[in-house]
Amino acid sequence: MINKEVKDAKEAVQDIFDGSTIMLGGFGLCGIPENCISALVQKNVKNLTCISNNAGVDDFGIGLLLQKKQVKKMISSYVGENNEFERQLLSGELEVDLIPQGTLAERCRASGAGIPAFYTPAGFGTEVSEGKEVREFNGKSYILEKSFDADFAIVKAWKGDTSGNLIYKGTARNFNPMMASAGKITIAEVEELVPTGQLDPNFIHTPGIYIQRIFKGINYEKRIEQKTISDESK
Amino acid sequence: MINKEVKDAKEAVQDIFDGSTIMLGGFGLCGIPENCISALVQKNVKNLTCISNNAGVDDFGIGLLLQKKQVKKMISSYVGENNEFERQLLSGELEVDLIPQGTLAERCRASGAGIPAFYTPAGFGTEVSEGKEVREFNGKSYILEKSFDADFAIVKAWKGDTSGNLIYKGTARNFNPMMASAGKITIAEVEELVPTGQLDPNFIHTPGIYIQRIFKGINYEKRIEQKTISDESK
Amino acid sequence: MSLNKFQIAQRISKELKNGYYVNLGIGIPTLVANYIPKKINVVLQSENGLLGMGPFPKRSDVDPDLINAGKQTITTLNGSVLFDSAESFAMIRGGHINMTILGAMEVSENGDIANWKIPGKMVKGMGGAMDLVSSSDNIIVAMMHTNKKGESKLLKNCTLPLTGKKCIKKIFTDLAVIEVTKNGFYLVEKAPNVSIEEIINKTEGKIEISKKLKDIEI
Amino acid sequence: MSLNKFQIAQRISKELKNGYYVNLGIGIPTLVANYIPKKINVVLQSENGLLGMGPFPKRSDVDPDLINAGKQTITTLNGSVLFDSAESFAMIRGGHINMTILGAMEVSENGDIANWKIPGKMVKGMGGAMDLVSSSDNIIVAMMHTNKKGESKLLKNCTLPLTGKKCIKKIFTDLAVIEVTKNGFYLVEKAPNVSIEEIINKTEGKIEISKKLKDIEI
Repeated sequence: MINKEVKDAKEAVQDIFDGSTIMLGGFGLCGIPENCISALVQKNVKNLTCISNNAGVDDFGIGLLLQKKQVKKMISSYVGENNEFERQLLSGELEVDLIPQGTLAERCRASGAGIPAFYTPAGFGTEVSEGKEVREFNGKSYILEKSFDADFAIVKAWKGDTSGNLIYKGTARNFNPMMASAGKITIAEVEELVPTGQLDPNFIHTPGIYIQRIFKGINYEKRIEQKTISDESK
Repeated sequence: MINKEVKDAKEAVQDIFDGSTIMLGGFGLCGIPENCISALVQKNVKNLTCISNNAGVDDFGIGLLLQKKQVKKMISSYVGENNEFERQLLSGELEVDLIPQGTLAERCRASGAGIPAFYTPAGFGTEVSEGKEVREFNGKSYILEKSFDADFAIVKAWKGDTSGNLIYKGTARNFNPMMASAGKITIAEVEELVPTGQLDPNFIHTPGIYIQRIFKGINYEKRIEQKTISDESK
Repeated sequence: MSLNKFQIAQRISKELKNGYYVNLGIGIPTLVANYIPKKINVVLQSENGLLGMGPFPKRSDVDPDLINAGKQTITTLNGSVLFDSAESFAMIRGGHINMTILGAMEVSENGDIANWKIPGKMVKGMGGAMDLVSSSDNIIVAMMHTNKKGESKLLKNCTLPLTGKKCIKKIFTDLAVIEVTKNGFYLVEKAPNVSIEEIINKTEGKIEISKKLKDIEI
Repeated sequence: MSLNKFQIAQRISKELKNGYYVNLGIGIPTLVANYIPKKINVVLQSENGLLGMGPFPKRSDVDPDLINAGKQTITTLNGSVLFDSAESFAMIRGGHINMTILGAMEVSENGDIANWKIPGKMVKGMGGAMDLVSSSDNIIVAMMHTNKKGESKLLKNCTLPLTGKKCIKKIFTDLAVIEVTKNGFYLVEKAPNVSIEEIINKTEGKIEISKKLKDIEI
């Protein structure tokens, strides 16, 4: 197998350049590549286009990149929970492209899978379909959506091996697998990095072929946005 | 959870009607729904359109349906290894639609995923693209391919639970997962059927939502087409 | 007496059938989970990648890697499945979800829905709503009949940017249960002691009254 | 002396680079697996759903649930991954396979390939070949220079139904290594003791000779 291990986040993101288009896995703050985001903040790379379902909160996740004004454009489905984001958007400093969540996921998958475009019903008859081809199949209307072209994809997994095979846990999987397949360069950070051969080949979520660099992340905070608890007296 | 267990193959296929379009999982003879094929032979349902990567061999797999002239049309990527198939094809008794293997897989996935059509490079400039829309994206030519419309999908898994969650083993996975998602009615036969809650939710290949009926299969033959052995003296 | 949001959720719960896979939006729809009849099996989908959503965890079981689409910590159940976002929306777009229950700002008499954007206000995004409403034949809206200004939310035409066109089949409000037909709104149930006139007055779009009109039972 | 099929495979093995993911077609391409240099790591993909294809099993390890695209029983290796056909062709179409090596019946001077159908004969199907040839920038053909009748397989135009258009970059035959350029075939290596004239005579399509032409080393 091919060894893709790098030392740390700093080494993994070293060639991410100003103006890059980057996919970042995660849903809300769940399953986000915390180490690489920190390294990007430190590197202070600018004018990024970030493809990510959400934009983090003010002081965590992609919010950290927004605070340092490193982001030129966000491509997301939902960007609430972030005051600095709102300020930059309203002042015109930040561009935002909002797209339906399923379309976002499928456009990522299409990018990795060599499908340049596909038809989806999501957004037909809404402003999402403006300027896009509309076409009827079996009496229902669909719009044409295209794949992305991302320079880098950065994903977070639970376990990985040195050949890049990845396993996710719980709902921290979300956008990570399809983004992993879609980067020209894909970087994976994992909580546990094991030697090749330790993972069951039947139960790997992301095959290593999609991964160019992998490292063991450190100090995961895994911040929770809405800690909801059952009434234990019940 | 929702209990989808049925008694056996006979019960599972009872409403498959003459003229049905059926997807059948498997690659070669690996991962094919042996029990359901036998039940279809017994039921002697006719004029089937079968979507399956291969057509079995003379006396096994879909070959058994061909021998009883139950198949009107095969939609496959490769149909060698079958003399009766060849006879019926040359005599005009059987229609065959040959499509590239990746297009077959993606059309099945699209059927389950609500994607009515997508663009693929496979077959551009060949007879596969005849009569199809050709379109250029980023300087490369692609052809438009559409999803299928299958009345039934029949798949074979290694393990399943009564709510229809499935796990496959080895390369017996192949077309089974995308076909499972694509049937109006999907029937799963499994080697081992366990109560709901026994399978790790992180490692399920086919979510139970796609499955309408599941049963524990019996007497799997798992015939091998090419038994190739290493030279053990090395 | 108009219904409160819990009673709306309770009424909607009667629409659930055994074996349904259901996606619940944020707000009143989420409350429906509390009223699922014990006799029937219903599986809840969370579009961030979970089928078989369980209740909130005990304090000791909170897992940051297990949240729902509202970013709340949750639990799995026996038989739950976890998957990625592409698979999740494959399920949704592919019509495998039997019922979707959503909140709305406006619904029009031809079934258009607006629930994601108010021009001039901060736009947070549509999330999965556009995929959900365009993908199923069974989209139900749970909302108040009027907005905070007392204006009808059941309109001839939506005034806000649409989430989806001609996709809503049934509306459950504090005042009524209303179907959307080719001829516009169709009043099939009303809250007890609410007059037909009040409902007509608070419905801007064209509305017909069912001859079998009855009181909402909860 | 022209090369035999093992020698062709051996020559092709030198095209492999460390870190390549490779798909090998049936025939001569399969033989390339035997000559992978020990110093480099190459991962073989089998399009029926395996990355990291190992050797044939020992008799006691034969598993009917583990075959390659040629339906032969095989083994996995440390680090192998199993997946479904949609994922497999996502890898292929998405350009994640670094090199594909295929057999061919005909190749034309503009890089067209025909290898799946002979009109009038039983057609078995294209399998994954059309996906493979249309999806990568690095498609290599391994074949004999002429067919059984002695006719050239390197043509001006293919006469058989195409598998793919303008997709072949390099051809390895028993006589030569030939690149496909904008100007047609380009002879870069020849088998030892085979004359340039013989190669030109057995190549129907337009062929140029590299000034750096050298003998094939194996």
